[in-house]
Amino acid sequence: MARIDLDLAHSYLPDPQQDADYALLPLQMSFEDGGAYALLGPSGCGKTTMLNIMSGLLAPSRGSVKFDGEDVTQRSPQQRNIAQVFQFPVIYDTMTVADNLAFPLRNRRMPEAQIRKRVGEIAEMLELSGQLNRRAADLAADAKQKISLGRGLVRPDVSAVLFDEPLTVIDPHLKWQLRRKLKQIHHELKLTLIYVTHDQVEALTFADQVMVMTRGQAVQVGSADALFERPQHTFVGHFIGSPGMNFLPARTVGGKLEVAGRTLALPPNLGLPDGELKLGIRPEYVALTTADDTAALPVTVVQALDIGTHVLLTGQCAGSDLKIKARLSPELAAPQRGDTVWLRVLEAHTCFYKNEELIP
Amino acid sequence: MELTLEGISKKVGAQPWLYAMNLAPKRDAVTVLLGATQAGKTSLMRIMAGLDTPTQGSVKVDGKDVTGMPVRERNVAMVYQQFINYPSLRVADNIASPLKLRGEKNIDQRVRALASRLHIETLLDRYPAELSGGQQQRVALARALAKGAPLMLLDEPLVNLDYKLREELREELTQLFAAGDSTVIYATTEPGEALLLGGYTAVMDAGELLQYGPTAEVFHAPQSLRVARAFSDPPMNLLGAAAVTLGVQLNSGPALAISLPPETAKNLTANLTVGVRASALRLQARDGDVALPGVVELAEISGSDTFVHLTTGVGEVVAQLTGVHYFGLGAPLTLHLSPAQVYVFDAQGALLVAPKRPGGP
Amino acid sequence: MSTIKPVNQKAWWLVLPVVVCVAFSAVLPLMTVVNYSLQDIISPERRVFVGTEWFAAAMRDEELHSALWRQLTFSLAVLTVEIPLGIMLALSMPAKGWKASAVLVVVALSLLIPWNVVGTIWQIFGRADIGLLGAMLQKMGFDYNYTGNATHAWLTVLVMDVWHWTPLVALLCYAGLRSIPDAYYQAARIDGASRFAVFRYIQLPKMRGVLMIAVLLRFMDSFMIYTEPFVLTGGGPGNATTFLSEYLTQKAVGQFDVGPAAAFSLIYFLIILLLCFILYNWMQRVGTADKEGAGHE
Amino acid sequence: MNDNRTLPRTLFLVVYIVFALLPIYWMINMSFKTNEEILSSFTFFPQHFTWDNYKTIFTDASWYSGYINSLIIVAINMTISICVALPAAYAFSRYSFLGDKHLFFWLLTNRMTPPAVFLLPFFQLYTTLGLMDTHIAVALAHLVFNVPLAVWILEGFMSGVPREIDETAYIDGYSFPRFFLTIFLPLIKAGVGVAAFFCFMFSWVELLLARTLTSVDAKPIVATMTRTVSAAGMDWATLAAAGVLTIVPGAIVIWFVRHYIAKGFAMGRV
Repeated sequence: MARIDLDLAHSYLPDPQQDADYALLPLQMSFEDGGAYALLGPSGCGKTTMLNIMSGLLAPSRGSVKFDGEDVTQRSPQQRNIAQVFQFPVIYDTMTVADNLAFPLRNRRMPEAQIRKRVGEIAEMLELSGQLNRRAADLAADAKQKISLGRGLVRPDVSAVLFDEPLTVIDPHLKWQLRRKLKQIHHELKLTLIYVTHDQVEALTFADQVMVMTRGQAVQVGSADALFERPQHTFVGHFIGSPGMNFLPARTVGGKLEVAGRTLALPPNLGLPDGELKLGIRPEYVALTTADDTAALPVTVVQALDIGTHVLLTGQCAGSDLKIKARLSPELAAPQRGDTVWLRVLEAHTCFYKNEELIP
Repeated sequence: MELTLEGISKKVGAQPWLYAMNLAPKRDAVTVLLGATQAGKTSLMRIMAGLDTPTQGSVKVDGKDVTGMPVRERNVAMVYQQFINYPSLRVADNIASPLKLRGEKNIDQRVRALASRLHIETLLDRYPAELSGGQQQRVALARALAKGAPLMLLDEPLVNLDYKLREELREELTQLFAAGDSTVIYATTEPGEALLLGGYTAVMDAGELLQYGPTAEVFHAPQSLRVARAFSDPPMNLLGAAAVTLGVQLNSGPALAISLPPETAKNLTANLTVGVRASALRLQARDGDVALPGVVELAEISGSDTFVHLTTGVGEVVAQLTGVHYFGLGAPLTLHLSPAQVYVFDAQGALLVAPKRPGGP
Repeated sequence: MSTIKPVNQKAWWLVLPVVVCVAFSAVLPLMTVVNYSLQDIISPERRVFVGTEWFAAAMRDEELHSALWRQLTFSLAVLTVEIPLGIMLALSMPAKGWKASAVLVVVALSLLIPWNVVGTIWQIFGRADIGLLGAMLQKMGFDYNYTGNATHAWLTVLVMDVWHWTPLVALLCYAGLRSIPDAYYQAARIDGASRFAVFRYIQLPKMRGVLMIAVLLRFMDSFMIYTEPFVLTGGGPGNATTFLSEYLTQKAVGQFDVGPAAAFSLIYFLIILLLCFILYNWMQRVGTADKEGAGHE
Repeated sequence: MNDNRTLPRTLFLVVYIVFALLPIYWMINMSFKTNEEILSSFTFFPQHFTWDNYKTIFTDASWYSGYINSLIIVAINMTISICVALPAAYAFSRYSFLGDKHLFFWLLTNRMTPPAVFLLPFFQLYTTLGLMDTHIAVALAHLVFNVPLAVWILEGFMSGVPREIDETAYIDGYSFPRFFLTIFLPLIKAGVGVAAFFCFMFSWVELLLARTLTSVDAKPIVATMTRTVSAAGMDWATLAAAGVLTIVPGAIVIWFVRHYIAKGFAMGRV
């Protein structure tokens, strides 16, 4: 096990000129020993590139990778002693399940008795014990993926285990059980686990620390509630949560806030600089209120959709084409399309952004 | 357009894929076909399109029987879950192709208008293979819309996209559907998607059409256990129970005060199933709530919600809590449940009691 | 799901041209062969029905027996050399870049040379007086002479076939290798697998399908070999390189023994048909197994 | 990183390439020599470089007409093969119909039948029809193995095109011919190229049937080449030049289909 420090940039082009040429913009990041991390972002954000750089399948075009302070940038995956699980099951067709699991250990010449013990433990953990003697090729996709997971976890001394969207092929209703397994395994084995995914549930459920990435850039590293409550970047606000955060262009003038042609009273000691900024509020925190509320905007209801657990209201701010979404309790009587309602947008959870970055 | 399916069934070889069903999707509205994979959604949709013929029954459009009519002569549009475009044509020609075939005028202008509605106006000169998945699907949607067909079929059009992209495109779609005047049929496996699309929903399972009606109504009052199971995500918690004088008694759990229909209430030995939606389980107790103590198996966090999997005395349950909550694996946790928010199904799976909802019937 | 092909009997209209074409150029002639094989044609006006006599004669034909043995030995030798060589070649071919294209073209080249020219090339190459190979061997002290020495002739035909057809095995394996997803190699690197383990546990199992096809194809094609030995040795010296097709041609065209030749043709055809049947079933099986195993799409 | 391991492979590859090219080189080398030089001295490069052998071929009608005949035969055969195979391959890849599997198998058997089996009946058949020594006779005879091959290759490429594209086109209102020509054909043009290439090759190289069915007027180059013994003995130099010229078209075509050649071989199972 090891602490991993990255200080690097990567481009697939020989001579990158601008930001867009980089698959990974210059970044510094440390993964603590024994932590559970997730890299979250849409496809093409650079998360798999980063994973492959850590595992040693890819060398960064600039900078270094350090394991426990030692520079391993030029070392192969074997030398780094890293395990990786891929998106699609990779199994050795001709081997049994047990041989598949033992393969990484045999390659490292571990004594056979120890191998058997270790394979038994991992199989137990992944509920594969009953199938150990079956040919791996005959199993269903999710069992195959469990074998891939098992091969990643079987080595007791790995520096880290890297997962590249490992649950893609798993049936939706089985996913949560495997997520639970992974979490349990993290608890029991205390391995450093790094998990790449585009699925917010997967990332937030699995990891203690989630790194949100977009366009080759890491925009925030934090826990699930930090990402949800205090997004450091508008992209995080947009990407986490469904629907994502509402963003309203605003302007501060002498302690007052101008939004959509209205002036709202700002609470004191927010310390916002004067000028253009963006107001961010999650649909979960937007509340119905009355006209006398000085923190509210009048909104024409475009749609009020009963989504079972909540009512999802989409409104248009009066006098502009700004849209705002609110997730309202189903126990209140839902407004009707065309109604004008007042929505409170300034409260404790409201965030303010300048140049897409959170104003602290 | 008025689409009516009468006694439609489909067999492939000896195997039934669709059991006899009648369906008249609401004219000029969105109808969601909801069901797991293999439920028969695609088969039904292909019959509606005219790509397949039903083994029995007839398809009527505005009262006219079109069952055997080749697809070319029907006026329909279809979007698949794979991103299907003509690879050898540029985006602009792809969108224009149904218009050109009908020899219409102002093609260029209309293609541009559609492209800008779907935010692909800058991609018109590219080939489909050069686009991302989301963009390819936008092109396919634009081509389908270009036809202006009165019947538009979409077979899980968003399933192969990242979830955020899915959200964006779904919202645009609802707006497009609302603006247009076509009958839209939209197949999906996700209950959440059906709810977000609104409109009407037809729930399918194993080749059967189970229930059809306004989406919210089907969701809140599923006629049967099968519908409830198919139309809930996370899955509805189903607990074994028996009828007692007070209401129902959960097997190895507390009793809930519910007024059962008189016939059931009389039969105190009846096996019942109590259905509890994940969102009906709460952390804070309210008056009249019943407590369900248990142990946390896993807390799944989506940001907006936290889904807690819990082992309790009455079995495994899932609760949906708003916002981010942390629970350690194996931590004790008590959830609360209001008897007014449960469903009760009889031994045959038919709905006996559904929760009252504000503004609802 | 729509993965099952729709039933459409009208599709027969699309196949009809092919059926007509092939019927004209294959069925009609085959009927003639059957017809001949049952008659003794003494002159165009005089034909005698002889039943299975020609078949019986063909079965008893000593020369045919020895041609068949020669054929089998040759085909087996071809497999033993070409399959391992083809696998090795496929493994050493570069995977991408201009080098891959260049090597691919060079390797494929011999497949695209007219078969009689293949014979000619080796005829020239092997002759002791004017050929590089022949002259070199002579210089090294071997008394090499493929036109006079039966063993030398046989070996030369074998080397020629290896030269000509190993690329087919290599290309099939190469295509099989290229279809292995990168993740397998990455996983193997991470699992610390040796080069041999990668070959033994990833590449060989994934090439199983194409290899089987290669084996059967090479077996059948070498079973029908005609042109190259005809040009190179003309079947000689003696009968050393007279394989089945050559023998049949001698009988049919050379001696004009229509009846026995026809009977022999049919036997030959049935042997091929049997092989073909095995091949076809094999490929169907491998095809479905590959589809089930892929799961990537 | 693993140079020490790739070295033996590169070495092996180089040795094989030498083995593959040397015989061809030797023939090319000889084609630029005179017969005297071939028989008298033994050299890696022509000492008296000459184009005479090629000149002979391009000026002597008995030689160059062989090439022309070959090209005519191949062109007819290729055209017919592709034209009949296209619809059939489409049917096999898109529909299931009564007897489709048997039909496919039967086509396959024709690809696998030794041409020697057909020798006798073809001779009889074409004599009866009065087609002996015509281009069309050879072209038709070659259909036996080329049509099944073309069907097979095209079917493989067509199956790679999702069926939803066809359906979308029909929904959009395309008629079958229009869809096939404007949408579908461009998608499988690589397949058509590969199929045409193999038809070309197999018709170009086939000797047995071509030699038997022709005598003078339609005699293809491969048959011409088998008779080069003149009064002065073997005309090695001209033979070598003729051989080089038969390789050229194949070498040119292969360059164009190089990206598909491995796939074509895997799919065509040729």
